[in-house]
Amino acid sequence: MREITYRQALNEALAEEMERDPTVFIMGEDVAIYGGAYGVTRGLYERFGEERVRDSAISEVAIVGAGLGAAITGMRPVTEIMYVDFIPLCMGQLNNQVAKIRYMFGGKTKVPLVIRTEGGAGRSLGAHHSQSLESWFIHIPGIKVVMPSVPYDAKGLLKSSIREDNPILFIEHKILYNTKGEVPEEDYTLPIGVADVKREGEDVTVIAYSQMLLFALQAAEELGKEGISAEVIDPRTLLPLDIDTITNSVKKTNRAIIVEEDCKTGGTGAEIGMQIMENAFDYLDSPVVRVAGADVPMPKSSALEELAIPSKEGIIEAVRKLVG
Amino acid sequence: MREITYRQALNEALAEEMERDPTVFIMGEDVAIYGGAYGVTRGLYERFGEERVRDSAISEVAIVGAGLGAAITGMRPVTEIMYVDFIPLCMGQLNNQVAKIRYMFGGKTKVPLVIRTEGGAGRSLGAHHSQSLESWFIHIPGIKVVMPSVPYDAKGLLKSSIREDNPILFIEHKILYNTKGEVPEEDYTLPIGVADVKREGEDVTVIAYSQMLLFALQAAEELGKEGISAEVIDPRTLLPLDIDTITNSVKKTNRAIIVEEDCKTGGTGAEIGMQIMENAFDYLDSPVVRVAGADVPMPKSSALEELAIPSKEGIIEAVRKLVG
Amino acid sequence: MIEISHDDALYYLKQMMQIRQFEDKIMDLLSQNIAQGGSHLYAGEEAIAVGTIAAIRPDDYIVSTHRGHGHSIAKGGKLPELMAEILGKATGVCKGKGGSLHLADVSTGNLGANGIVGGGMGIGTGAGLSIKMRKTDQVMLCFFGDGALNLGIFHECLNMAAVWKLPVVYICENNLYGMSVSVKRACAVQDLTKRALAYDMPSQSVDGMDVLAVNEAASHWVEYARGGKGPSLLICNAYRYYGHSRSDPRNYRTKEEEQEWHDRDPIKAFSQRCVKENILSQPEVETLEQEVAAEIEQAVKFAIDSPWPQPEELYEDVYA
Amino acid sequence: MIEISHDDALYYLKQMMQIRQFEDKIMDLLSQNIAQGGSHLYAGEEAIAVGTIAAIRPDDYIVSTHRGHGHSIAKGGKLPELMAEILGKATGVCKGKGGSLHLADVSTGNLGANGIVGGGMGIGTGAGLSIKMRKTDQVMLCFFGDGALNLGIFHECLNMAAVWKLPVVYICENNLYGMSVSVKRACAVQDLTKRALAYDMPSQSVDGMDVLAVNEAASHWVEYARGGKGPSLLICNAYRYYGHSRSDPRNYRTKEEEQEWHDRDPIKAFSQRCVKENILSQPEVETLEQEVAAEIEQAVKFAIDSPWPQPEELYEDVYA
Ligand SMILES: Cc1ncc(C[n+]2csc(CCOP(=O)(O)OP(=O)(O)O)c2C)c(N)n1
Ligand SMILES: Cc1ncc(C[n+]2csc(CCOP(=O)(O)OP(=O)(O)O)c2C)c(N)n1
Ligand SMILES: [Mg+2]
Ligand SMILES: [Mg+2]
Repeated sequence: MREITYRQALNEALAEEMERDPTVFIMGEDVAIYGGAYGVTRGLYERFGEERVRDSAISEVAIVGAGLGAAITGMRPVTEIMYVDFIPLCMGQLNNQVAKIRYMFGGKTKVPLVIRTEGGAGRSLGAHHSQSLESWFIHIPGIKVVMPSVPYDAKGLLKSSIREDNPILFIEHKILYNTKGEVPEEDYTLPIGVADVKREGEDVTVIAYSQMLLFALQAAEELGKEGISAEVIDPRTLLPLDIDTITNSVKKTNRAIIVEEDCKTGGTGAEIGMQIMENAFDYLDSPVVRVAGADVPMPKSSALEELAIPSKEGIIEAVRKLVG
Repeated sequence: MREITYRQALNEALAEEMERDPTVFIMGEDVAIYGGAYGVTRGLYERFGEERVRDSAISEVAIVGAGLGAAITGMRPVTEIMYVDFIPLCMGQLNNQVAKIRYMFGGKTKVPLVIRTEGGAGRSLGAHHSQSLESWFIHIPGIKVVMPSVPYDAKGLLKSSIREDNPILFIEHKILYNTKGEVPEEDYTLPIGVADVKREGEDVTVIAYSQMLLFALQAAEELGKEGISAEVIDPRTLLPLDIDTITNSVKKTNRAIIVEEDCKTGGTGAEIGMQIMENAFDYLDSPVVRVAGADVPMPKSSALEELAIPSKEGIIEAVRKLVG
Repeated sequence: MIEISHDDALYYLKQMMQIRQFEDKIMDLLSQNIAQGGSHLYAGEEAIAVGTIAAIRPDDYIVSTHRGHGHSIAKGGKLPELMAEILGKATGVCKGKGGSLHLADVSTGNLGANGIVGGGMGIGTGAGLSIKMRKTDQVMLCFFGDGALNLGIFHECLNMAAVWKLPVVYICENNLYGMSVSVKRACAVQDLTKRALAYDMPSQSVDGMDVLAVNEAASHWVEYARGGKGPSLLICNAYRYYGHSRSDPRNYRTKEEEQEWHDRDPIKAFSQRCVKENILSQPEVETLEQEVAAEIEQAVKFAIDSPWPQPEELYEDVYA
Repeated sequence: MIEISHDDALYYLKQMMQIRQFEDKIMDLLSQNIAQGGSHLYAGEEAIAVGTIAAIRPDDYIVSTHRGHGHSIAKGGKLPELMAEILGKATGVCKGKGGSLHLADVSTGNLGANGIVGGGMGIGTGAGLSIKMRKTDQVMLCFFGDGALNLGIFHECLNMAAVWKLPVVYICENNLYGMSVSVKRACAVQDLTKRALAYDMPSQSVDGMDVLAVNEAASHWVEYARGGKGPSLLICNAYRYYGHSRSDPRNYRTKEEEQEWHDRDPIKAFSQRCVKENILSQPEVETLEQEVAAEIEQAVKFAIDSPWPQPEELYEDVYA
């Protein structure tokens, strides 16, 4: 199968859905002429015109708020917030309006709104351009949270997200944009809320998403050489979480490690770990382990940044300790 | 000892600290002439004047942002955000600026800023005035999160918070304002980051904070009559979390239940439960149990609201099931 | 001389009376603890909702505020369903999940009240964008209070609407206070139309106690929007009779000020004027008042007799 | 005829040269991968930082932007410490934790660059409040770009500062674009001073390529603030020479437009003028340029030779 980048996969998903459905449109900062800070919307402005690919002012609140208004009146907006670090600026709209409006209205409206954003560390950009805030978002009933790690998932899940009648927070990763993977030429979608076993194994279950999935797979590869067989699961969607796939694996391996890039305390790993305990306590040989980001704002210095998030080595070490 | 309300306790803390330190001042919506939506700042405007008790416009971003600017230039602002539901509007300032500025500046500034707010359900106010968002905040390194449940703690912790050189998010509860408890007349403070064993017991550790502590104590009382002895711990501060006190209790009781008013998924209970697993796995007879808020926006109808958050009965049932 | 037909006059008066009586009844129900939670009452400001919404079509949109009973009624909401919603009953327009602060009725084009000050301004702006992209000639009326004028969302939305020429009339209900803080102490300009200068947007200030003046101004800006000329900012000046909430001591304003505004009551003024100018007769007005009272009684009865939501409804409608 | 002393002229020119060369060097270091991460370069806008900050005292405050090298240097930051910070070294002014986007130096009254557009406006406003409450006669210069004009925080802060008459000069560095989006397409007014009308705040627009014009205007508003008259909005019009980031194709603007602005280069224009009017001599200018180059070389050497932060520093300075 042909290989394309994560960026291209996302770009194709957007183009195909815009082609398919005239109510789909894109709105955000620098999404049109510039093609997006990370180039995901490149070429769409030229192809679909300025009505459907809209450069907005730097107004995160209005972008999300207007996206919501458009979504409940017949359109399917795909909004872009350039960095997940800027989502805090529009948390009021996301949490209070976007997520709650359907419920508050007694179910009398649908909210087909996608908010695309990207997050994560790895480019030495410092505390305002490197965050991983997904654990906040899984605590917001009414939205779904999608975080693909490979091009195939990115495309299939973005297409599903655009077709969803619920608000989707779609979080990409800056380091993944240039990574490549197999993506079919034909139209396909992937179900939201279904995890994927990226590698099968027997000795330990490693749960990892977004950039961390790549690290986890590299770690599993090396561990395999030492005779430790790690099963690697990518939840792909954090809300809803496909806990069954995870639990089934843990029942087999009796050990679980969660690899998460976000700050450990109050992070996504806590929820996943807690759910594993609730669902598979009797199968656990030892406590679920979190390999997580440090509880600090992201330091600029690359010397510190690489220590602030999990590494392949850190994962290997944690697995060895758990299995050994 | 004299008994005063939680509201009065907070009011005294503010008055005493303003008396003690001329750099302490209050800023927020309706805090001056009105005395605060829940009456916590009543009388302070009359006593300290409009310079030090400042009514602001409805501008949550500016309130927190200006609080930060004042805090790093020689003042000790106590800002009020009327409901925790409005904190999402100023999450950008809280998360990106207030929490990170000291670290980003290489430690070259202190941030003596208190943000007082209140949260929680119980007054049939619907989805925009009933939230419990503390789990977001414990995921923000750089701030501390204080949530007192009784007047004594409220006063002692608010006074400590005002004397702290770190940003404090101080979350009160709308249902607690009229509750009474013993509070000494003399000046005292309580350490931030220290849990309190509110009731000793042998069979199960119940961890509960804010309004839920009251429910947990009521439940423990009834359970006592059935011969089930519950130890009830109030963390009081959620960040930093005094996990040692909790772990020590669990090592004794071998069972833990967390009672939390916030939505279960991604909630504070996940973090506490995970830390219990990490620190006392071998002592646990069964998985840590979460008695938590439903994963829904808060419905207005009182018929549904009371089902959406934990109740005394729910706690009793969970304990019985766990211990039995 | 006022220019209004008998039927229109009756219609305006009826709606204003409905709103007033609906709310007086809520006040009752709150004191009896039959209604729970807060409720921000619109009494004194009825001419704004009625005058502006009379200027639009049923297929046009509105988005409302925390003080939204008036807008919901004027936009054609059914009184029983609205009252049931306020009591949190299963028959409420939002199945009891929204309540007073979240009254919404998409079927009437009412995109909802909002518990967050300024919270609906994004929705209003986005509906404007949607209208423009769908190429209909609908219009959006976006309501908010004077207090919302100082929130970031106001600024971002008005700028966006102006740049993209969206068909939105932004309607500021200026009742002189945001809770206890006066416009004088909260807002850097006292002539609120000046806020529009920052967006090269046209603006007008109108007596919000005069339903005809409101309607005339609103009609102008609605046609302006419908004609593709873009957004506008309409400031309607009125007064909130009740305190912000029941516990409000109202010590931030004077009895004299309150009296002055009560003397200009929009319902009394309009009905007296209509009678004086022989558009309506006094008996007609009195009959109308009684008819409305009966309607409200029915709505209350419906609401009180309605069932509570079932426990399983707690988890319904979170997702589509 | 320009009125400026020899020493002042030398001082302005030196600072502008320092900024330009500092940044040219960063560009180098980025291409060599010695500097990592992004860096928003200030080249073309030097006259703004230098002209405005020359109007204040060392004990006054500034708060900067994501494009903050110029402000940091003009406010008296030490070049070696600044350069080390940009490389993420332990000797950096923020111990390597801030970097280009967060350059801050409280000891010089610089309350920090900011990775969030408009992110420092709250800090600036609050410092103004603090000055007022502490009853000093300090002043705050609050910098931001034209793009920040459309953010909610701008609105909330200017309103607050106007209501409370805070001693803040809000300085908008208008370089015609926020990343790729022109002021034309992002902002509902083209005369940016109109934004101040919404707060009854005085405002002025000035040629941001002319350090003396900038200084004159800034001095006026600084004295206005110091005298207790309140905030103002100063729009400084200039141009960003480089792309927004290194990968920026700059397809949103024309080569001709770029050339026009380059032709008005603030450093060249000012030095030529000074030479022409016999305030500085050509050799003086050339010597200065070389001196600055040597300083920058030293700063770079210091930065490159400096150690990386130690692993344990990761967890330091989160809390006091
Ligand atoms: C963002 C936000 N801040 C504060 C509040 C609390 N609050 C509710 S109504 C209100 C006053 C609003 O004033 P205004 O916009 O003038 O509307 P009015 O109540 O006068 O109709 C306040 C402060 C809120 N609901 N939302
Ligand atoms: C709140 C926020 N939104 C978006 C960005 C991404 N971003 C960084 S700089 C920039 C352009 C800012 O434009 P302007 O304020 O005019 O400053 P300039 O870069 O032109 O100096 C953008 C959109 C950001 N850092 N913060
Ligand atoms: Mg008002
Ligand atoms: Mg710019």
